[in-house]
Amino acid sequence: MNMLTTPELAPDTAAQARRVGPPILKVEHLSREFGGVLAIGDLSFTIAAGDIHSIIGPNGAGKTTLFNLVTGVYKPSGGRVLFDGADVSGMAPYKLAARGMSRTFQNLQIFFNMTALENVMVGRHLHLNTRLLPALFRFPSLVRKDREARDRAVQLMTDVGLAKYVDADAASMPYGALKRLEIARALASEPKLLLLDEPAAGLNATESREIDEVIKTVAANGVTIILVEHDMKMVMGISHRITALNHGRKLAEGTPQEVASNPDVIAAYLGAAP
Amino acid sequence: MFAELLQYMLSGLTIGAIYALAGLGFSIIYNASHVINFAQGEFIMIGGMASATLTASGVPLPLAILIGCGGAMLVGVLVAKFAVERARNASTVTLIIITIGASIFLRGVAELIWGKDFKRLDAFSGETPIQILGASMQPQSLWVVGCAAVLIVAIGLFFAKTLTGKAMLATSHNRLAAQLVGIDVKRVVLASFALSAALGAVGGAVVAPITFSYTEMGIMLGLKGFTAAVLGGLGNGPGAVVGGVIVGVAEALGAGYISSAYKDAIAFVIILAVLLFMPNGLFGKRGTERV
Amino acid sequence: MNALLHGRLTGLLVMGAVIAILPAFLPNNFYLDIAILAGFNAMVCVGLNLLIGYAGQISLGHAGFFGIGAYASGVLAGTYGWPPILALLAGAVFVGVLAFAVAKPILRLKGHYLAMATLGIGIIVSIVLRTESGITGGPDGMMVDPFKIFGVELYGEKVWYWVVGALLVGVVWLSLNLIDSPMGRALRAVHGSEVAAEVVGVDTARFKVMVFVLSAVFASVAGSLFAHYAGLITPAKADFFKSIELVTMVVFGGMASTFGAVVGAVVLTLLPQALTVFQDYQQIVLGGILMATMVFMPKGLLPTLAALLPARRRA
Amino acid sequence: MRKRLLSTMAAVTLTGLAMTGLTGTASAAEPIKIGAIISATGPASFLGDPEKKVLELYADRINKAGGVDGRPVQLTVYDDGGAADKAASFTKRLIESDKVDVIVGGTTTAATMAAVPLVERAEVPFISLAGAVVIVEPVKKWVFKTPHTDRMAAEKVMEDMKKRGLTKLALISEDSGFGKSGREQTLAVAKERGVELVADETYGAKDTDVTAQLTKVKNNAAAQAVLVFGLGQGPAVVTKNYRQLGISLPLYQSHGVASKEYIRLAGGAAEGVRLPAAGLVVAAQLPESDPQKTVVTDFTKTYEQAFTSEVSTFAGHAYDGLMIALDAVKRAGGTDKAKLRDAIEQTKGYVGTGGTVTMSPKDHMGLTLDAFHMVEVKQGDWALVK
Repeated sequence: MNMLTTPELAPDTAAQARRVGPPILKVEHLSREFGGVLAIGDLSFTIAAGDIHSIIGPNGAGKTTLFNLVTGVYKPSGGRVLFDGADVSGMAPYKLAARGMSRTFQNLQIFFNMTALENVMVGRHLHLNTRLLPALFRFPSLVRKDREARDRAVQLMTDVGLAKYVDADAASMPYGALKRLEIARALASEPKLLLLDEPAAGLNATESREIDEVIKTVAANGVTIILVEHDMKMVMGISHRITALNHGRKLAEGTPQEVASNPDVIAAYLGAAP
Repeated sequence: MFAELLQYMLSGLTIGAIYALAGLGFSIIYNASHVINFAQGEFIMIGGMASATLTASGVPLPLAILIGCGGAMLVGVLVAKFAVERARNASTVTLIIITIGASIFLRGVAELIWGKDFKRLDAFSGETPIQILGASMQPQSLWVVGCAAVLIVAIGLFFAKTLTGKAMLATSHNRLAAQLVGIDVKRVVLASFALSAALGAVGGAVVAPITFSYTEMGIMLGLKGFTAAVLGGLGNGPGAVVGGVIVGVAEALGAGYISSAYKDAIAFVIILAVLLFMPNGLFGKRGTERV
Repeated sequence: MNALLHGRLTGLLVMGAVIAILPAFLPNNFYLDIAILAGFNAMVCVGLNLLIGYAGQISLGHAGFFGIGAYASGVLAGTYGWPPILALLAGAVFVGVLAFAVAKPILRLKGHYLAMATLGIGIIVSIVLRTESGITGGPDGMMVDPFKIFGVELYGEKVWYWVVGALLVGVVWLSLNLIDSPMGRALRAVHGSEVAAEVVGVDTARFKVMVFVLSAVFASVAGSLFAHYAGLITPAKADFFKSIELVTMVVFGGMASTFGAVVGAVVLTLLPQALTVFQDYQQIVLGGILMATMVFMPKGLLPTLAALLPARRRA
Repeated sequence: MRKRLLSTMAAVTLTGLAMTGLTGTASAAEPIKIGAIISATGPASFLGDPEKKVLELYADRINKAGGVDGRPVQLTVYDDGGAADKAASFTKRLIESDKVDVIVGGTTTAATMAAVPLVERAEVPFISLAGAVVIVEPVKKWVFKTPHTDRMAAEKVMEDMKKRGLTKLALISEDSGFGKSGREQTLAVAKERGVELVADETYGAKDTDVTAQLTKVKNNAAAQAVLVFGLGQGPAVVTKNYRQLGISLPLYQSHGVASKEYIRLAGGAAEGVRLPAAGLVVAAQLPESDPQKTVVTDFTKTYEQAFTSEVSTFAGHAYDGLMIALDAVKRAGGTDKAKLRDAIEQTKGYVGTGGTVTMSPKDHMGLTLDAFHMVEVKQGDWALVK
């Protein structure tokens, strides 16, 4: 794990000068327990539209659980989640997706039974005709829109640097490429809010840099991003705000410098670091 | 009236004991390997056929049962070794199909060895019915229920007291952790198949005098054992035993008071109702998927 | 896209050509009969493959739907004198509604539980067909009159061969269309990762139910037509073994391959006929095929063969 | 064997459907092609297994003796496993592919009835080995049968009941073919003969436990006797459960169990069971004056020499079927199907294992009640009830 105090971590000055957008996601007193063990406890925070907002914390701090709660994979034991002003607590993931929320996974969730391109095309699901009869009889309108979706998917794959994998079977792709494939798939659904769960995990430095660029570009196009990442260099470099968790509770929140200099955060990391 | 009810309860208890043994067999294998072994019924068949044909050719009954038991265990280990183990990381669907294939294959082999017709095994201690409050019970029923009870208790002790049993329990709780503390998980899987096969074979031998033995005897017994296991919550041994008795008694009552023709449907109606309303069985734990 | 489309239609054309020239090599009606039976099985398997191969859900009770279709035609068209086409539709609608009603809660279940539930439904259906002998003729089954539509009576192997051949081409075409559509991708996504499908907006439950209903309806329609063709239907056509046989065909031919399902159905319909001489070994061979396929070529016959021919990878 | 499998497999893979070329080439004299559909396995296997053996044994013996009119007998046997739909598809195969001249078989009523429409349409003579009266009543042009009917069995049983002064009968019948027809006949005959039916239960051919139905019979105070109408293994299960429940009423079975196999399966429980059966099973006990004496004694000897098992009436049904067919071939002067059919219908005074057969356009079975004997199981063997 990178130490927080690496000197070259200069805060992104452009980020600090930004205007803070309206809240897009509000988490209020959220909690979740598994068999009596509290994974998330009374957690509240707000994400502003347009931000790259990182969630950090040592292993077991509850980051992935938080993602699962926000995206509807788990149901909260208490508290609520507001997305775009509406209470979406415990709402099924596909409904949240329709409202403009998508995510990637720490443990890859690739459709290995398809090609890379088809993986991304599944991401276009919400924008296509998915009814049975047009599919069975291959209505021309469906074929036309499908062709557009394909072009769009190729474009997205190119954007995230996967141009050479367009016709590859997902099962044959290297790990780093699959990480990007998940991002491309999530982007294909045109989310307002994108949750990235450790997009750089397992990647080498060059690959991490490239992911870094991808995330910045996505954010620049107006997509709000919540990022969970252990690569502190990346987190400090691209985040507008950071929330630090420990033992399922909020430890600190603020700009990268504020969090980086927070003594509790440092203690938690040092205490937990091997 | 009461005599009739008692009569149905007694037959239900007898057949329920066999379902319980089969259900327990399903649970043991499921715990060790997360495989539903559709060939469980064939272990019962091997036990029943071997003891019936061996005794007919002059082998003393206890020895015949022992041989049947050993044969079934060997077959169980072979199935585990050559079919299940090779497909270790396969999907649930694949594993289900493999064990179904094994069950058909075993039936085919059994037909080749023993033929398709019914085989008779004499009751262990005569056929003079015992009269209880107007109902009659065959002495063999006592053997069935007694043997099942002894086996179930023995299995319980095995898991609680012996090192192998504890290793098997540990594997079911956390496979990886078990591996880390030095348990040979592969051998645990083999042992679970052998154990389940032995349970099934003894069940088949004791029930044979009541039902006859024939190569297809294991199909329904196996499927009902599966319903017993699901009813009790997959992987829950005591649950499977209770499930087996419930299925057996419900079936006998249904046959008596509703319709004997629908007897075989009763178990499946119960299981559908349970799956729809309590998907983890009567005693199953809730699981959460990790992503 | 073009190449894909091209590949799609070539497969269909090849299949159509085989169907067209096959009768020239069949010496008599008995062989036509087997070809027709293979065709019926293939229709059911193409539907079942959508469920098992593409959506990754298992059904051990599909013969039940086939049986309901067959008996709906037998009873409604026979006993009650409905026009056969209406009886067929009524059977399909009934199966559709039944499949929908059970699929909603059942498809929530995963793996083993789903296997158990579908198995239970299949067994219950076959027991009902066996028991309600006043309506169904009981274990002996019932006779069914030939199919009549617009005053034309379909009778005999020569007629049915073309009917079944044409229908099979149609069913395969529908299946290929479906797979290559947004809904088809959604189905495959459900197989690949349910949670990942959900977070990009796929209502996985809806698609699982839909494909379950669709495959059940395919089976029902095939069952109805089979009843008219065979003239005799028995509850054996709906029982557990028939369900297993259907699953075996899909798995052997190749999961997630429409043509694989067809090949699996054809091979496994022929095999028992070729094995009648060796009837004693039939079960061993079938069981052995099932295990060996899963252990040594888990993708099934056709995809495994296709992988050996790199040029035609996307068959 | 292996080679044949390989060539079969090769043929299948090469042309998809071709399995021809396996049947032997025609010899100088065109063989008489006899097809048979037998339930050699399944719940009716103790009927079908001896039937199959007998057909093969006699076809072989006849061929060794020079055939019929110099023509060898070519026998094709398929096992339907007791399933009606399989019987239908094998019938189709015999007619269309094997192009047989005459079909013997249909071990069970269900299998026979499934084959009937096919042989009627294809106009192939068909001699069934199954019991139910529905096979020959109403008369079907191309369909004949060798065993006594279920109606005769019901009559015989009630005749015996009357002798014993019993008038109230509980019936348990199998829910398919023979049992279903037997049940209808029993109801009809009971009405005619003033026997009151006090219980009417059914069981399935593959059931292994009928205690629920028997418990109801047991608790029915009115019943004086019980009749089981079924064939094969089912009635053995009923008999066993009957004793297990400690029921002591007289138990009757039909001729669907007239095989030692039944006694072996039911064991001690079969003691005292009565049933109507052809003279074959009690050959040694028949008086010398009985016209069948020579035929059944010879047949029993041949059968028991060839196979280690004891003869059953079912073996006899198959023997009769084959002999009637071949006798008709002789009289018809060949295997022209229409002539062959007519010749079978004109069978007169043929003494077989089931009795003396005299057919007519109105009677495609040709047996009378005389040759039907009431027998009782005593010490594990059949005993003629005098």
